[in-house]
This record gives sequence, C-alpha cells and structure tokens, in this order.
Amino acid sequence: MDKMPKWADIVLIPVISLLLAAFFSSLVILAIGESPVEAFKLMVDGALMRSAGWGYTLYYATNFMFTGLAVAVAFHARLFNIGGEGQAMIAGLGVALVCLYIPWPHWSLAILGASVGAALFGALWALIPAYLQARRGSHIVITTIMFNFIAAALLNYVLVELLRPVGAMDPASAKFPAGTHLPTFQDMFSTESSKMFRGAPANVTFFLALAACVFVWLLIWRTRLGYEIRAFGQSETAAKYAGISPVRITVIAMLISGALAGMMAVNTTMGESERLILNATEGAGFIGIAVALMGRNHPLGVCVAAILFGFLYQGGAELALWTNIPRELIVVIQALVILFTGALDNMVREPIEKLFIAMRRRNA
Amino acid sequence: MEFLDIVQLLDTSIRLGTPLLFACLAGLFSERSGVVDIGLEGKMLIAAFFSAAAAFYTGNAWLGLLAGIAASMVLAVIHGLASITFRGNQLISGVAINFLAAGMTVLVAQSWFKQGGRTPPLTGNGRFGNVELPFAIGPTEAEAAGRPLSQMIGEAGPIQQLYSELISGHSILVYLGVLAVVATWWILFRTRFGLRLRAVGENPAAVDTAGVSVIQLRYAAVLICGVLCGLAGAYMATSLQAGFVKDMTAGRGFIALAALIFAKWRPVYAMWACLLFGFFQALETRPDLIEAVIGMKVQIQLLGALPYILTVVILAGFIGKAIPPKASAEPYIKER
Amino acid sequence: MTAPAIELKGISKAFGPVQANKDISISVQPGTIHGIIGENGAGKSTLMSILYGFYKADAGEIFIKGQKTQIPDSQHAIKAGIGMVFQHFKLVENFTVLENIILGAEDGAMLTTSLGKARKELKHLADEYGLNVDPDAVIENLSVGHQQRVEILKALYRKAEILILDEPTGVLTPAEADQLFRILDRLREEGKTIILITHKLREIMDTTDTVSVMRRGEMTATVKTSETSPEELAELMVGRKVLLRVDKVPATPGKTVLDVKGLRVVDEKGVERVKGIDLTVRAGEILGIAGVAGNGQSELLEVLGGFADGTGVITMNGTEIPLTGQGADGRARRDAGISHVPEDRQREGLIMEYSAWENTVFGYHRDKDHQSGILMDNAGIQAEAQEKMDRFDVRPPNPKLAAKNFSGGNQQKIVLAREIERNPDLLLIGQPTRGVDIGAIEFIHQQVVNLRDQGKAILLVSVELDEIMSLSDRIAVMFDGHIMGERDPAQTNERELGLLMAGITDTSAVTNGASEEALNDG
Amino acid sequence: EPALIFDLGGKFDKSFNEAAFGGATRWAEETGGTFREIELQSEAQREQALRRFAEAGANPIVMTGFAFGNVLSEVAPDYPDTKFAIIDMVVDQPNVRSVVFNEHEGSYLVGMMAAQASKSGTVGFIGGMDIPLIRKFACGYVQGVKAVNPDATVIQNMTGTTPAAWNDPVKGSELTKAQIAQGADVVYAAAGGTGVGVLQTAADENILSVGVDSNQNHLHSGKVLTSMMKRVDNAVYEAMTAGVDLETGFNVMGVANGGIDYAMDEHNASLVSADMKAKVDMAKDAIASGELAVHDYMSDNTCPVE
Ligand SMILES: Nc1ncnc2c1ncn2[C@@H]1O[C@H](COP(=O)(O)OP(=O)(O)OP(=O)(O)O)[C@@H](O)[C@H]1O
Ligand SMILES: Nc1ncnc2c1ncn2[C@@H]1O[C@H](COP(=O)(O)OP(=O)(O)OP(=O)(O)O)[C@@H](O)[C@H]1O
Ligand SMILES: [Mg+2]
Ligand SMILES: [Mg+2]
Repeated sequence: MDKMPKWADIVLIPVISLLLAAFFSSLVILAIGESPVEAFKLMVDGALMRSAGWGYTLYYATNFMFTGLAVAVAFHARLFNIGGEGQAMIAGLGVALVCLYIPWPHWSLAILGASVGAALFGALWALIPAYLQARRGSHIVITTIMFNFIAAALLNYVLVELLRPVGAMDPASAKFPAGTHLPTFQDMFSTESSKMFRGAPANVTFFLALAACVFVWLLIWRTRLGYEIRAFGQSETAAKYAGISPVRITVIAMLISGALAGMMAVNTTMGESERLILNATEGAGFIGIAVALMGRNHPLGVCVAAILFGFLYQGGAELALWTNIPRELIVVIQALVILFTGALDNMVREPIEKLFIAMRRRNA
Repeated sequence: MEFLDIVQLLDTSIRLGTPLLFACLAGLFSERSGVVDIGLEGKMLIAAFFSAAAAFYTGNAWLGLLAGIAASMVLAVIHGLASITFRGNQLISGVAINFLAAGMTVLVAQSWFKQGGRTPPLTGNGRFGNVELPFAIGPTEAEAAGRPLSQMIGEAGPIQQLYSELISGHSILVYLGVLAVVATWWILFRTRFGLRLRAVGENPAAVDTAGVSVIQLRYAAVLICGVLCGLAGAYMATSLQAGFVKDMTAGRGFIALAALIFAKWRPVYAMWACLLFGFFQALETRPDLIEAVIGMKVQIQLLGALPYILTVVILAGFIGKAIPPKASAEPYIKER
Repeated sequence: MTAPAIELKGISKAFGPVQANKDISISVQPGTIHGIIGENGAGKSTLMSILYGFYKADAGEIFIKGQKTQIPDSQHAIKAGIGMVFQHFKLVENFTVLENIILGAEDGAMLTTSLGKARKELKHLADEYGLNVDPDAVIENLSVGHQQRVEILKALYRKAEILILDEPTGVLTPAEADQLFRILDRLREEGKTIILITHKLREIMDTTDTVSVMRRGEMTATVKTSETSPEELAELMVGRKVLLRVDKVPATPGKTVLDVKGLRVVDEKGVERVKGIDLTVRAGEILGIAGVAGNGQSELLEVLGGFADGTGVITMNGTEIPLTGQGADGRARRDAGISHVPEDRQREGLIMEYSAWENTVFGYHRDKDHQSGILMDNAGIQAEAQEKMDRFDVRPPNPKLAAKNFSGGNQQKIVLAREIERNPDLLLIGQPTRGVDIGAIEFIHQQVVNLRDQGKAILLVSVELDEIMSLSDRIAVMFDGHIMGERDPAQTNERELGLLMAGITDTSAVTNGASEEALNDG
Repeated sequence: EPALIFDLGGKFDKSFNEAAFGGATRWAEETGGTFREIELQSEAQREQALRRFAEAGANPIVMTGFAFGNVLSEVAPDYPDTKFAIIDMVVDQPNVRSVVFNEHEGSYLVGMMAAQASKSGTVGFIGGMDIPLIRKFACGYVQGVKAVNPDATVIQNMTGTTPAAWNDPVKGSELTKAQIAQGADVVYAAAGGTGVGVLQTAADENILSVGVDSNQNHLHSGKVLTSMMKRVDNAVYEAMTAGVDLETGFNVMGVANGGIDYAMDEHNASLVSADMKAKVDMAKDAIASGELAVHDYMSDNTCPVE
C-alpha cells in the first residue's frame, strides 16, 4: 500500500517545493530593493515570449538535460557524481580534436563523430574516480570534485600551450571548419518571411538530448544493465547475492554518467562557440544535480526540470540586461530550488502524506 | 635548498593549513555525530564575508569573528533542519548550502558595499594582527634595527629561524587552531558529551534507547561545526586577508573533507593531515624550490593541479580503507 | 491485590497506513513473568517500544505501579524503572562494554569518574546475577550471547524494576537460553517484573506466569499459563488449527550432488570463519546444518552461493566449481544448477523497492528466456510472475506491488517461488522461516519437502533446532567454523545437539555443570 | 543611449572591466546621461547581449575583452546603423572601433621603476590566470627590469589556471610571501582581485608593490611604488562621448598617445626619486617616438628575456 497516489509524488510535491523556493527568492529580491513581480515578468517575457528567448532557454536546457541525465544514471547506482563539470570540460577536448583534425564532409557525420569523441573523453574522465571508488573505496564525491579542478588545469594547459593558434589572445582553439557547423534553430525554422530564433544558440543537439532522455529511459527500465544498476543502487548486498559485480556496475554506471555529461560539450563547443574555449561548462555540471533531483532521476522529469532551469538561466540573463540585479541572484535561486526540492523534500512530503492517509481513513 | 627555505615553506603550510584545520575539525564534529557535511565550503565563505563586513563596520576583528560565526551557524541550522529534522539527503543539502553561500555573499556584498561583491579593505584593528612571541625576531625588532625583517631572520641561527619564522608571528587564530585540536580531542574522548557524540555517529538507536536525544546531540554537533567553519572563514577574511572577495575560499572546504578522511576522523591526525595539505598548497607558491629539488621546470598548470592530484593519490593509495562513522550520512529514521 | 506493575489502556499506533497496534490494553502484576506471543508483525515489538518510549503512541494511557505516567521518550521510561532488551541490540559496536553501559547514564560531565564508578557497579552486578563480561572488551568482538548480557546489564545498571525482553532466545544455544531463564527467575524472585516476547511456545509454557496473545495489531487474549496449552496458543495466534509437525516420508537419497572438501573462508576483517569443513549432500535428501548464529554457517552459504571467496575443493555433480575470481559469482552458481534462498531475504534475496515481478527474476534476469532482443521481456516476466505468485499463494497476488509492501511471510514466498521454480539440482536455503508466522511456516516446509521428494538435493541452514529436527534427513552441527559432528534426527535430541552447538563434542561424558562453566568463559 | 558589456570577470574585477566602468561612470556624471550595462555570466550571452542591446536601440555599444572578437564580427554586419567599440581586440568591420592596448610598454616602464627601487636586485611578478595576455604583461615587465639592471632576478608566478585565479587573494598573498622569501622587494601584480592580496601583503611585509590597470597607488599609500595604467576608462569615456558619431577603425592605445602610462601621485611621490622618474620618462619618450621597441609576447608567443 502506498502512502499517497503517484501523481502527488511526481507533480504535487515538486510544485509545492518550487513555490516555496519562489517565495524565498522573492524575499531575497525584495531585500535587495527590487520588485519580485517585475523581475518575474521580465524573466517570463525574455525567456518564453519570444522565439529567440526560447532559443536560449532550450540551448541551456540541452546542457542541463545531459548533465541531469548523467547525475541521474549515477544516482540510480547510488553514486553521487559531482564531476559532471570536469567530465564535460574534458569532453570538449574530445569534440575539438574530432572537429579540428578530421575533415568532415557534412555536419550530420561530424555530429556523430563529435558525440563519440565527447562521450569517450567524458567517460574516460569518470573512469578513474569510478575505479578508485570501486576498488579502493575512495569517496567518489571527493575524487570527482578533485577531478573537476584537475580537468580545469589540464584544459588550460592544452588550450594555452597546444591548441591555441599563434598570436591569438584567447586561450581557445581555432575555429572549427565549416563542415562541422551544426544547424541552429534559426537555420532550421526560419522562413523567408519571418526569422525565427534569431541569433539564438539552440541547435540540433537539442534533439540529441531528447534522444538521450529516451535512451536513458530504455537503459534504466528496459535493459538488463539498467536492472542491475538499479538493483545495485538499492542494495549492494542483494546485488552481490544475484551475481552482480559491484565493481563492474560502479565503473559502468560512472562511464555512462561521464559520457552523458560529456555529451553537453557537443552543444556548447560544436553547436555554440564552434571552437574549444576554457569556460564552456559554466557550472552546468552542478546544475545537473538540481535537475536530476527535481526530475526524480527520471528522464522525463529531467527533461522538464532542465527546461525549467534553462528558463531560469535565460530569464536571469534578461534580468541582468534590463535591471541592476546582480547575476548571483540566479545562483541563490538555484540554491533555493535545490534546497527545497532536494534536501527539504520531507518538509513538504510528510504533511502531504499525512493528509492523504487521513483522507483515505475518512473515506474507508 | 636551504634550511630557511624549508622553514619558510612550513611557515606557509601553517598559514594555509589553518583554515583547513578549522574546517576539518568542523567536519569532524559533524561526521562523528553522523551528519555528513559537504557544505563546509559554503559556511566558510559566508563566515568570511560576514566577518569582513562586520569588521569593516565596527573596526573590530573580534566582532567580525563573532558575526562570521553567527552567519556560519545560520547555514549550519539550515543543514541541521534538512538532515536532522527533515531527514533529507545530506549531500544534497550540502550542495545547496554551497550554492546559497556563493550567491548570497556576493548579492549582499553588492547591496551593501557596491564594490562588486567584495568588502572594502580592512585596516588596523579590523584585522587580526600577528602575535610576536617573546624572544622572537619580529617586525618590532626589525624596525628597531632599521633593517628588513627577512634579512635579520636570514642571518639568525637555525633555532632562532625556526622559532621566529615558524612558531612566532602568526595570527592569534592560528594558535587558537592548535588549541582547538587539543580541545576537540579532549571533548571527544574525555567527556560525557564526547562519548554520546561518538555513539550517535555509530548507532543512533543505541543513544536513543539509552535515553539521550539523538536530535539534540546532532544539532549540537552541527552547531559546533558551524562555529568552527566560522573561525575558518573569519581567519581567511580578517587574518590571512584584509577583506572579502567572492569565492575566496576556493575549494578549501573540500580539501578539508579529504583531510578528514585522511585523518580517519581523529583530531590529532586531522592536524597533521591539514598541515600536509597546507604544505601541498605551499609548494605551489614555491616552484623555485620544486625545480631545485627535482631539477626541472614544472608546468604551471601541473603545479596548480598538484594539491588536487596529491589529494586523490592519498585517498586512493596511502590510507588503506578509511572507515567512516557507521551512521554517517544516514538520517535517523525510526518510523518508515 | 497490589497495583499492577504495568497497565496499558487503549494503546493505538499506526505507521503510515499500517495499523500496528489497535486499542490494546494489558495489565502485568509485579514480580511475575508475562509472556507475549503473536505472529510476526502482530505488533508485539511496537507495543513494547511504546512502553519504553521508543515510539510515541497515537492514543492510550500508561500506568506504572498504579501511577499514570507519560513516556514520551526512553529517558522517561528509564526513570520509571523500565529496561528493555531489543530484538536487534542497541549497542555501539566499536565501544567497550563499559562505555556502552554508562552511555546515557553517566555521572557528571567527565568520563573518567563515570567509568570508574561503573566498573565497580558492574563487578557487583556480575557477581550477583552471574552475568560475567569483560568490561573492557569491545562489543563487536563479543558473541551474541555476551552482547545480550551487556544489554541486560545496561538495564540493571539503570536500576530497572521492569525488564522487557524482545525475542531474547532466537540467537542463543539451548544451554545459553537455559542460563538466561535462570537469571530471569532470579530477577523475578527479587520482585522485578519481566515481559518476555517469544515465538517459542515451549518457552512460554516453561517460564511465564501469564501470557497474552496478539494478532493483527490487536490483543486477542490474556490467560494464565497454567491454564492453557501450546495447541490453544497456536490457534489463538493464527486464528485456525495449525499442524505443529512436518509431514514427510523417509528420504531415498541418490547420487552425491554437492561435495565440499576442506572449505575455508576468511572474512573481510581477516578472521577465519569457516575452518576447513567437509560435507556432502545427495540427491533427494535434506542436510540440515544446526548451530548458533555466527559460527560460520552464513559464510558457508555465501561461498556456495558465490558471493564470498573461499578456499578448498567443491564439486557439483562431479565437476569442480571455482571459489574465487571469474566464474565464482552468483550467476555462475545458478548456471551450475544451484539455487539459493538467502538467510536475509530483505537485504539479500529481494530488492525491496522493486516490484514483485521484477523480484521474481532477480539473479536470473540475464537468462535468455527473459529477453526480447536487447531489452528485457517485461510483459513475459510479469505474466510468469503472476503464475508463480498464484502457485505459491502469495498474498496479495499483485505482481506490481513493491516487495517492501508484502509481509515477511509473503516476501519469503516470493523468494521461494523464484528459487524453487527454477528446478535446481541443489537448493541452498538459509533460515527459511525466520520472521515467518506459523501458517506460512507450514506451507514453506511443505514446499521444501516436496522438492526433496522430486529428488533434489537440499542444504538447509537454520538456527531453529525445531526446524532442523523436523525437516532434515541428516543433521550436521557447526561450531566456531568446524563441523562438530553429524547426527541422525531420529536418534538424537535437542539436548545433545545443543551441547554440540556449544562446541562440546563429548556429549555423553559431560555433566551439566561443566558445560555451563564452558559457556560462561565463552 | 550607450551600452557597456562587461566580460565574464564581472565589472568589479579590480582590473580592466572596473576601469571601463569607471570611464562610463565619469561620462554619466559629466553629461548626466545614462547607459545600459550587463555583466555576462555565460559565453552564449555574448551574442545575446549584443543583439538585445542593438535591437533596443543602444548606440554605441562598448564591450571589454578579447573574447568578444568572434561574436562581434558576426553580429556587427546585422546592425549597420549601430556603432560598436571593442577593447583589447581587433574586429575588422565598418561599424566597429577596435581599441587595443600596448600593455607590454606600460609593463616595461613599471619594470624599470621596480628595478630602480629594488635594493636586493630581485623583483617579483604575480599574474592572475595563465593566459597569453598576462604573459604579455610579464614579458614587458621583465624587459623593463633588465633594461635597468641586466643582472636582476625576476621571480614570476601565475596564480592559477582557472578563472578563480583572478579572485584568490589568499594565494596572491602567499605567493607574495614566497617571493619575499626569495628576496624580492618589489612585486608587480597583474592579477585582478588576486592582486588585492598581493598589494596587501606587500604593504604588511613592508616591501613595495606595483598596481595594475588603474591607479592603485592609493590602496596602500606610501607602499605602492606605482601602477601600470591601462586607460580603458579613457577609451570607454571617449567612445561614449562620441556617441553615434563614434569614429570606427583600428585604434592602438600606447605610451605614445597616453593610453598606457605609469601612475604618479601624492601617494607614491616619496617613493620615486627625480632620478628614477627621469630615467623612466626617457624610456617613455623613446617608446613614444618609436626609438625603443618593447617586444610583444603575443606577436610570437615567446619572450626574449626571463
Ligand atoms: N515497512 C513497511 N512499509 C509499508 N508497509 C508495510 C511495511 N511492513 C509491513 N507493511 C504492510 O503491513 C502489512 C502487515 O505486515 P506484517 O509483516 O505485519 O504481516 P504479517 O501479519 O506478518 O503477515 P504474514 O503472515 O504474511 O507474515 C503487510 O501486508 C504490508 O502491506
Ligand atoms: N518503524 C516502523 N515503521 C513502519 N512500520 C513499522 C515499523 N515497525 C514496525 N512496523 C510495522 O508495524 C507492524 C508491527 O510490527 P512489529 O515489529 O511490532 O511486529 P512484531 O509483532 O514485533 O513482529 P516480529 O515477530 O517480527 O518481531 C508490522 O506491520 C510492521 O511492518
Ligand atoms: Mg518484534
Ligand atoms: Mg510478518
């Protein structure tokens, strides 16, 4: 017997948590002397009322879908991958190498190649922490954080010393050749008469992210591997009993997680900047944690949560454009969302559970 | 490499190790009680800001310290609510707290000082000065002699160098850090509170059925953690530095956690572990010495990544299996 | 008549949707031993935990010695003179005995004074009640029996007048249990009041003055022990007549299926748990392994089941099977025809969050017949699960329900259905009826016997001597990682087995007193 | 209405973004005008900010940082009626004014100053994040030091490899101490917020420091030898003053046209003797006239001296 209906668990509770987060965010906005209503209107106008706004919202959402899925897959194996940031950074390198050194005839082939490069490099960067966790019991939370720092240093080295064209100021690689340029939403959806998504960075990778959601759903709930990952995540002792090797699952789950996190580099590096830059990840790896949490580690939930966070990002940019609200406000809002949807989940859940049980008693 | 080089390197290690030490002891109290805290970083950061802000307004570093501790404790209470009262996921609560601190400090700093998320520089009593121990060569002696301090120390004998450079001349908070180690050890292993604290991190049900409140114990531990993080942050902003800049803790809270694992959750080991990690960071400031020892130039990027690489190596290789308190990260749930 | 030591009135308690206690009233006279029996999950532990302040009742009143008493937490219970020994001990494993005893009852803020005082007091209590334990020993190094003594000492140190024991004998040897009951007698003589929860009707009949029966959260009867019988109690518990013995024909063993030679197992801490044992199991017979928990039986099962490493030679149907590395995991064992019902169904045999149908292929999920293409054949598995659940009378027969939502007995049936339906050559089965009520025990035993009658080999591990005696065709007794001897169930008795379980092989020569000596030294 | 876009470091980076803000503020105060501004938080916003401002009618649009180069060359043609000014980068478009600075020249001058002020013959350089631009600073500085004292030692450290390196005063402080331990008695900080720690520690330890980008002499009066001034503020101020009539094209700001200079004021008057100043001014004139060419690290990714 469940304590409450499923819809309450996956819709009602997150919505209430979000409202709480919004309420406290409003207090913060009030405290710094701005109007929450105005701010909210600006965000909605800028992020959702124009096609270009959507173009940005979905661009960010693409990143968050990948990192959110990455965190979710690891979570199913009860592994806390805080290293999405570093994995995506290194994956960018994979994308850059593929794009720079292989002459691609057409973007459709290039995106496949770049995806392989991104996934491979991302997975590789997750491999060592995974192995250390599985074999030596080194806490994966700490090692993945350390690997974020190490990734930044490595990427910096590669960009400053190896990939930077001579004379360029930017610690960035050369522009990728034209054969690798991905069609943006503007290219895809604009007509002669009306330009849609003008200048927005959203591109075909978005559909790749949607595909990744489907892939993860199949993987987790329809394959043997997914069955084993979830089983291991629920009970390590039971997994051992069933002949599921903890080492193998830990490593595989982290490889998949790293590969997914890495895939976001296709969006940022190939789709947006079209060259490898230092700071392409911009914290998306961490946002993935919030996204996975809000999405209850389910691909559909991750997809919706990613769009919500994409909206927050784009809305935040609009705020920064037209008001004096510092950009850190968005960080605070993120924190509140994580706090209320994740850590303080029971604060909302328990009263609601009680409510449902009481209601059921009365009906019975 | 000369003797003085080593002394100086160790001197830097102590300075850089002290914030790690406070944070590490903070984590120790929290984890010994069964509450994992990856929000040390955030608590340090918010303490750094509020201590600097208060010290700026009052011109008194001690008042700054109090404000920093208070701010850190507010976040500690939030973590307590999430992980003790509402039995939520402690890692996630920690992540949220880190974000919250990163955002709030800059937001508030901007709203108060309009200097882009930093406080104005602290001067005079707004900072903790350095304590000169008796018989040590310090700035006073240098001024009297009218010569640079570094020269005078350079000419002194090795014992005097050790004493003046390494032992003397630190902020009072550094000495407080050493004291905190002793106090932690004593509280943990010699008092009733310590016994209960250790027990609640191993088996909260045992404590509960022995008639002691698990919730109160854990809150106490989390609050102590807040106080110590407050010290760590205040030390950084009002002693190591003269003011707050955004993100100034720069991952030290995480290094402290690694040190805690390395120290196997023991106070005295924690001190050595933090000194070691402080030493790694100190090495980074002396590429010349590394070059002299290994005989070749080290890439700056490698140098920068060194503390993190060494942390991983140590976690992976040198400690064997570190067994955390059994109930850590587990909320105490009686009724499912 | 004096005021009752304890009186509970109208106690109710719900855990979410589960009503664990429903309007329960009970009264216990001072200086008596009061038994409580009931099926698993009937709410016995819950009721006692409420009395001890561990849970808060939703409704009801508590009177201690006629005084209405509020017991919001254990501190208040201790103050009211109540002590409790829980089914799962509440000890801090890496603390010493002394530290565990003073925890929560320290004198003053400094430890040294508390420890000094407790050491003296402990010696005094040990002498008075024969409760010897080394005060400086670390709990995790003590045997279960000794750990239990520590729990009792904890209560006595806190000057408990009322002592609650929740299933104290489940983990003890018969001799240890006897000793425990002698201690309880002594306490009763001193005027202390004791509440004893147990599943074993014999213990109720032997030791208690009065007994209460619980069923489905309600108190169904309270009777004087002298005026009832085991049969009546069993019926009160389950609500129908129960067969207390297993029906079976003599075994007709065939060829050797499993042959174990010189098996050794070292656990994670480097302690040798199995110290070189030899055994064989033949087709069509049940080999029962008796022993007190923690003497290597679990490790034996784990190695055979493929999730712990060991050394030695094991042959299955004539071919040797690897004990370490590749090919020594649970999957390989299943391929070799070994099925395994693990001792701990909740931690090992099932994924509690998985639905029943997912659990019905747990461990066999990689089998070809559960796949369709690269995906799992979920529809097929569900249909099969429904059949299995119907055949094994799992209630409710809903494959979509999560395993955690089934009662213990039904969870066990799901595991059994999965393992038996595979038609294995060898079935490993550990504690098949632990936490299972009498009605379900009957069913499970019948299934095991049926499998044997189909000519399968069965290795049964249980700490319940009754179960071993009634199911097995041969009995081997394990103690301290060794097999102390093998007996024919028809030619042995509980007393003999009990001595073997305590490590005493020379069962004829040893006198009563000597064996207890041995036990005390532990 | 003009607009100003700050690079990722944020407008209060104690460096050129802050200087740009200073210039814009000066313009606003003097003319009573208002301007739009945004601090970027992600790479993708570069284009967004440019387009949004252009569409909203802001003109001219000023941006700081070489990282805008790529984007601007794509966006500028779409808004032919809008004028853009970019600092630290060259963008070849008809409606863009590109302003670049010869930081190596200014660094050369303060290097000379440092070498003259040093008693120990050892001076230090502390950079922020290890990127080519900062190496350009370092290389100019070393050349200046060696021009005065060929035997001088220059200790060089970079704070780090991530953007956090711009904001790690604690590390800046420790690096300073380490350099002091190695004998340095003048340190030049080109490290944004990290430099705050450098200047602070130098003052605490009683040695001299050299500020960067804007005039930082006042931060620790009497302890800061001079500052290498990169007059981003002037560039922004001029762009905003010119308004829609902004002259487009390539604009090098160097010692010659006062875009780069070293700071002299009451805070460091006591530290710089007439003799020292004369020597530096001579070099300044030589650079201005083209007689003296300071090597630019960016031109070939190498530095002739170390
Ligand atoms: N931890 C739990 N969470 C939710 N529901 C539970 C839990 N434990 C038990 N239940 C529910 O309570 C009911 C009663 O469980 P209980 O273990 O008391 O059964 P039982 O009387 O022992 O039955 P059986 O005879 O099958 O062992 C079960 O049907 C189950 O749905
Ligand atoms: N902490 C808890 N949270 C939720 N449900 C619980 C909890 N403890 C017990 N229950 C449920 O309450 C009911 C009564 O459990 P209780 O442990 O009191 O039974 P019991 O009679 O002691 O059984 P056993 O013989 O197995 O010890 C069961 O359905 C059980 O699942
Ligand atoms: Mg019970
Ligand atoms: Mg049951």
